[in-house]
Amino acid sequence: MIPSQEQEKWMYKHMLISRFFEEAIEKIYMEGKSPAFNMANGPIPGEMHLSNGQEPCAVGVCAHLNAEDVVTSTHRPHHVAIAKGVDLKGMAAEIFGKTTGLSGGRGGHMHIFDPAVNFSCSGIIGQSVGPAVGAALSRVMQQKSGIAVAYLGEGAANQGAFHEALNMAGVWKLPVIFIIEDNSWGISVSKRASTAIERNSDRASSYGMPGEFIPGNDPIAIFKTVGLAVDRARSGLGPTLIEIETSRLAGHFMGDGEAYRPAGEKEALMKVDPIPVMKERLAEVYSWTDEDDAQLVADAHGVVDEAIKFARDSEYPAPEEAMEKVFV
Amino acid sequence: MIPSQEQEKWMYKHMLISRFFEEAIEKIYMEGKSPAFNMANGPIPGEMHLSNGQEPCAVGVCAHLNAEDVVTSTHRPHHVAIAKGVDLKGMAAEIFGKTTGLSGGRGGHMHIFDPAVNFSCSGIIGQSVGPAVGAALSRVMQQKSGIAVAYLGEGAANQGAFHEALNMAGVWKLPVIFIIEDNSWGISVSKRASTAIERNSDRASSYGMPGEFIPGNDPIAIFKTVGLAVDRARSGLGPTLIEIETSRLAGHFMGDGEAYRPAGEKEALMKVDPIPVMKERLAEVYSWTDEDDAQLVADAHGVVDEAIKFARDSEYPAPEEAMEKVFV
Amino acid sequence: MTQVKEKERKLTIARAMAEAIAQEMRTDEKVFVMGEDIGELGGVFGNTRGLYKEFGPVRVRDTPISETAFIGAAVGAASDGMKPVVELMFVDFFGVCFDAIYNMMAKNTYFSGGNVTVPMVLMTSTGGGYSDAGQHSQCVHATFAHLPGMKVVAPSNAYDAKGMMIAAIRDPNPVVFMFHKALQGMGWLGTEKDAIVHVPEADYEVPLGKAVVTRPGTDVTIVGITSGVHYGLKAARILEEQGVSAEVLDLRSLVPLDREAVIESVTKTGRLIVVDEDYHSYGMTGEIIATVVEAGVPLKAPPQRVAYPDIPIPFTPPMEQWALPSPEKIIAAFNKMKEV
Amino acid sequence: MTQVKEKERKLTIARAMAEAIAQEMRTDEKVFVMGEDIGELGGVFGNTRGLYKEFGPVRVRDTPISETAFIGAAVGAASDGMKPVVELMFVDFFGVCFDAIYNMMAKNTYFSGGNVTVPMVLMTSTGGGYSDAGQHSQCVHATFAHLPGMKVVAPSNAYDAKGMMIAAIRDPNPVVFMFHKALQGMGWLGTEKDAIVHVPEADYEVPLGKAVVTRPGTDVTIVGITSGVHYGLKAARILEEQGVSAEVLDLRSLVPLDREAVIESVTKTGRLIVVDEDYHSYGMTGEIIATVVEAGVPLKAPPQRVAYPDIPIPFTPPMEQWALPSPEKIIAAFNKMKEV
Ligand SMILES: Cc1ncc(C[n+]2csc(CCOP(=O)(O)OP(=O)(O)O)c2C)c(N)n1
Ligand SMILES: Cc1ncc(C[n+]2csc(CCOP(=O)(O)OP(=O)(O)O)c2C)c(N)n1
Ligand SMILES: [Mg+2]
Ligand SMILES: [Mg+2]
Repeated sequence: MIPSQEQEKWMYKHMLISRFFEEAIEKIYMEGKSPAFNMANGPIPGEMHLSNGQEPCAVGVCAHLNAEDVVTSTHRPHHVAIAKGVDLKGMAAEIFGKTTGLSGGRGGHMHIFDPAVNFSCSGIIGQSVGPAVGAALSRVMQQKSGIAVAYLGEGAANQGAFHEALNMAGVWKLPVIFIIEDNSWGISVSKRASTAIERNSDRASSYGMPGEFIPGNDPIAIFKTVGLAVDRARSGLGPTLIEIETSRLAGHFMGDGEAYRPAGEKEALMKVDPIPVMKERLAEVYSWTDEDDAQLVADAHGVVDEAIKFARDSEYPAPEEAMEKVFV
Repeated sequence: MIPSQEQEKWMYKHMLISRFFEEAIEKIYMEGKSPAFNMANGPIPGEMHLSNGQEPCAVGVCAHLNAEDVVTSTHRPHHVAIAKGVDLKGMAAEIFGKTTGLSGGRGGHMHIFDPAVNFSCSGIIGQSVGPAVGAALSRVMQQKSGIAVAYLGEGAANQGAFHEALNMAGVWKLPVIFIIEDNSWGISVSKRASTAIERNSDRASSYGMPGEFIPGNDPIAIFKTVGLAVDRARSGLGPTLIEIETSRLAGHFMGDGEAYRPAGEKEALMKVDPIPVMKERLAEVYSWTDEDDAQLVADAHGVVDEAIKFARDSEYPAPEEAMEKVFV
Repeated sequence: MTQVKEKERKLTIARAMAEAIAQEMRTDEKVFVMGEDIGELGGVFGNTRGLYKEFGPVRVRDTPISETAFIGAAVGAASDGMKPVVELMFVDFFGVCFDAIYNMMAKNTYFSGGNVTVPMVLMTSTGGGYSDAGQHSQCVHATFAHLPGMKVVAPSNAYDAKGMMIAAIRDPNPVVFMFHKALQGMGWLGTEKDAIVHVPEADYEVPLGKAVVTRPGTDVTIVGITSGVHYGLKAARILEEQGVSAEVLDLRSLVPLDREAVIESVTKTGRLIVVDEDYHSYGMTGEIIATVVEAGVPLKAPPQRVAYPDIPIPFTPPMEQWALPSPEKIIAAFNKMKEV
Repeated sequence: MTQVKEKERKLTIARAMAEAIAQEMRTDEKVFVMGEDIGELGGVFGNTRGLYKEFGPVRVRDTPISETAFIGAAVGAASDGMKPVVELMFVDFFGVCFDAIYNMMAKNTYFSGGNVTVPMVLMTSTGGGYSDAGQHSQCVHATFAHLPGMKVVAPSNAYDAKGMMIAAIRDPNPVVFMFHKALQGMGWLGTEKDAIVHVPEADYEVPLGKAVVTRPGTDVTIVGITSGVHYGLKAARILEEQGVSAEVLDLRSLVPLDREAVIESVTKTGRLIVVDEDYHSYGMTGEIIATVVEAGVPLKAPPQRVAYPDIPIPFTPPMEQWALPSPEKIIAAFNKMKEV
């Protein structure tokens, strides 16, 4: 399955939006946090997990999905949310804790829910998988179209939930795809130190489903392999497990000193930042010009700026609204 | 690794003790439970999970173990406890809820703890594995001899704990062996309906350890394969996962109507009851005579009768002792 | 009289639950059942009996022994338009899957600002008294009730069981429905006869969050839930012989908690005994007592509690029976209040 | 004076914990540490800083993200003669591994009739206030305290943290050691200054299960644990300006619970306010109030509680700050009592 030019541009554009969004968040996050860094302060308080570097995993998968398809994500959800079409204004406002946020400020960055595009996430490692299996089951039972895709980190693949959900998906042959973003770190612990085998995709054989490993953090390769899995799922042929080699260009969360990273690792990763790589590819394959690029970059910035402005301009909710929406 | 004649006899004898013990329990369990069957009544109240048919899994493994080795077991622990050398009187008295029981009656049949031979179990599916991994770690850290063996059912292999513990054992290359007793049923749900692949031993590849499947419920085959795994563990070469095909000759627990069993299944299993099979083998290979057998049978009955008598004759604990041993 | 008798249909809680689920499944195809041994076997505690036969394996799904997966899946299915009724066989097993329950099922509605709902029922068995030891005999209803976002209800009789199950299935919020094994009506478990009552054939709802005065009285209020109600009723009958009029209040629901009903009753009687088979400390009994005293209800004597001691549940009958609440302990608690 | 000042060594709770663990590791080779990011990183909350460097990767073990496995393993290692100190990074994650905690760690001693001990410490971070939302800001200490078989302790300052950690490691029973993030002293989290106090270099034990009067008073007793103590102290200072003498009692331990200390204090003051960052219902506040009233302590006014409302913890600062306990809420509670 080969992406069309349109699809490649779509992927590149959403990688840009995601990157610019994260860069904006990164900057604003530091507002109000100096001289003494205190996570609680500033317009964006709380933990912040950036996804810089992992954009290929988002776009290469979501290029195959429609709004009706279900995606569940993790504590590091922005890039996937953006590729899935989550309302960026609403997401930004949620991260700012504003009343116009997707959840009116109750959820924040680790709890992005946008039912319009069937996106959700959880801050608990491994808990993206069960709900995706259930959504896939729901589609089969309702005889409704749409598949489910669960994202998780390579660290999460050592959580019991992973095993249970993949087995159940395998037994019931559900239309669900499991995407492992292997950035090789779970906070400060390396994959090698925490995972008994090299590739989680090999674990697919425990669940009677195909497993694919995609090296190179390459959106095109991801697009191709995932396309087959999506076809399988849509055709009722069951689940697939895919591990994607990717890179975490930032710290685990903002404030992470990253002393545990081997010297030179980050610099090496920066050299293969997927965004310039993708730009080059477009230039080579589709004679993408600097002007084309500048236009897209400007568009992407526009989208992000608008969302950030919306978030900034929005009001905070009334404190006592905290008591609402526990039950409906 | 081939069992000696002594070892074969040891295995057979402990299969007999286990079977006779279960038969005695089965009979006594029904005392006081008629005309209306109520689990709470009689000298042995509560749930009762018999292990008839699964004796080969116990003896074929434990023939390789010493008292210092650690064994963790499940809700169906008697056969393994007997093969591991758990004090039979104390276990019987525990099952009767007597003050002379291993835990003074606090634990009962699903909570058999005998530190003298490093045996323990848990009634929660999948929770045998973590403690075994920890015991193995403890031996490595203390540079003390002894390995750990965790038993679990094939149904338990779909519990998250299984995945997590095997991965950790794999990463740390610990001296632990995981024994799956595949009796093909988890209460009323068949392995086929609950497990995405045919053999759990294939899941070993997810954890960087060897996996072995042993068909035929055959103590000799089990002895051979497990022997290698025990050697591996004792030599510091890491963990092994072994799935043993076995048969549950009774219901899941006493009182189980077993309507879910396919017609004829039980009769077919009864025909290959491992006890007469083992007796025949001894006759063939070692010219085991009916007199030899009668002697061993009598010995085994003697051991069981003594334990049961001990349990019956023992006193109940004082009720208010319930408040003791919460903390030490 | 004859006519009433003809119409009377005494059901066990198990049958009442199965009937409620069946009726909802007939009228709403979004409703389905998932759990261990709830299919052909009909549930270890009988509360899904007959469903597999009527609705088949697609809507009545036996699962692997993977509570985290199937409860997590129920959350995902519920948010996708289905109405799962899932069973956690024994509540004691909550420890292997509580994140899916308390951090997802219970909170996703809030996390989404109410834009995503999780209309599911988690049914689970509680209670001991039959020597199933410390991992199969607990109530732990306060553990669920302490954590926000889920309704926590528990019937004491078959009439309530049916009506509350129907209400739970129709509720747009996640509901934890706890049924006590000693009230359930399984052949292999002794059953409290007072739990087996007339159950109308038609569907009906018993509102979640409303306590009920099971037996009116004037001298003391005995508050309980599930088994606690029956201990209370037995004590009340004995107290009556002694000329004491005890009111028994069945909470039926811990979340929402009908604090008004508790306060109203104790305001009338001036005395409070709280009975609970769940553990003593940091549980239901403390909450009820605090509710009454912080409301400033005048009391004739310090309130009393008869709860399970803070010990793992012992296996052996002498210890377990001694540790359980009992009518005798309730009467002793009342006598203590008389001394004041 | 000068001499005292020279000796003063103000430490954060994080440092006090790390020092306690290090000292015990030096004297007892059975002690080891296990958890996520507790190695080279030194713990997300700094409480294992320096240990990896001093003791190396065998005794200070980073684990996979597999809480059920490593806590289960700690149970197995503890029963085999080791003394594991394991970390559950945020207490909120207990749902993925609670069976290993409450059904094994807490109960195996009892199940074995005391023949097997489980001498381990489970340390875990609690609390919010810094916008980490509903899965990373909870206290849920009452959830642990409700279930039998584990000690549950939580220091409010560095002196107690060190002494209680040493006592916990030496205790033959499983101890859950909860440290509140807002008191911890991490650079990236705001820290309550009153939690940073002088800590002696030598090893010492603070007994588990003993409450302490942090500030004596005569007009009202304010009972709290961890953050609740500091809200109480701040309120007491303001009340003092208003001529009210408030006694602040730091429980320090929920299990065992020092009921005598609570009763003694309220007997003296006649008024009780319980402050808790854990959820309101079925929690610590109800238990403390019940403890006092069932003991028949004469009260000048109905007791009050200032607890976290029964809602998932909201992310946005206006909502979260509004929902937290505060000195103002405590003073309002006191004023309500004055009206009586
Ligand atoms: C059950 C659970 N354990 C631990 C954590 C703390 N935690 C948050 S992110 C993280 C690392 C996750 O690693 P990975 O799955 O590889 O995802 P990544 O952060 O690399 O995207 C950990 C341990 C958690 N949120 N949930
Ligand atoms: C976590 C958990 N879930 C469910 C149960 C109820 N249960 C007890 S035994 C059993 C079946 C176990 O099957 P398997 O592991 O194959 O062991 P077997 O009974 O066949 O020996 C189940 C589901 C339990 N004890 N613990
Ligand atoms: Mg990672
Ligand atoms: Mg089985």
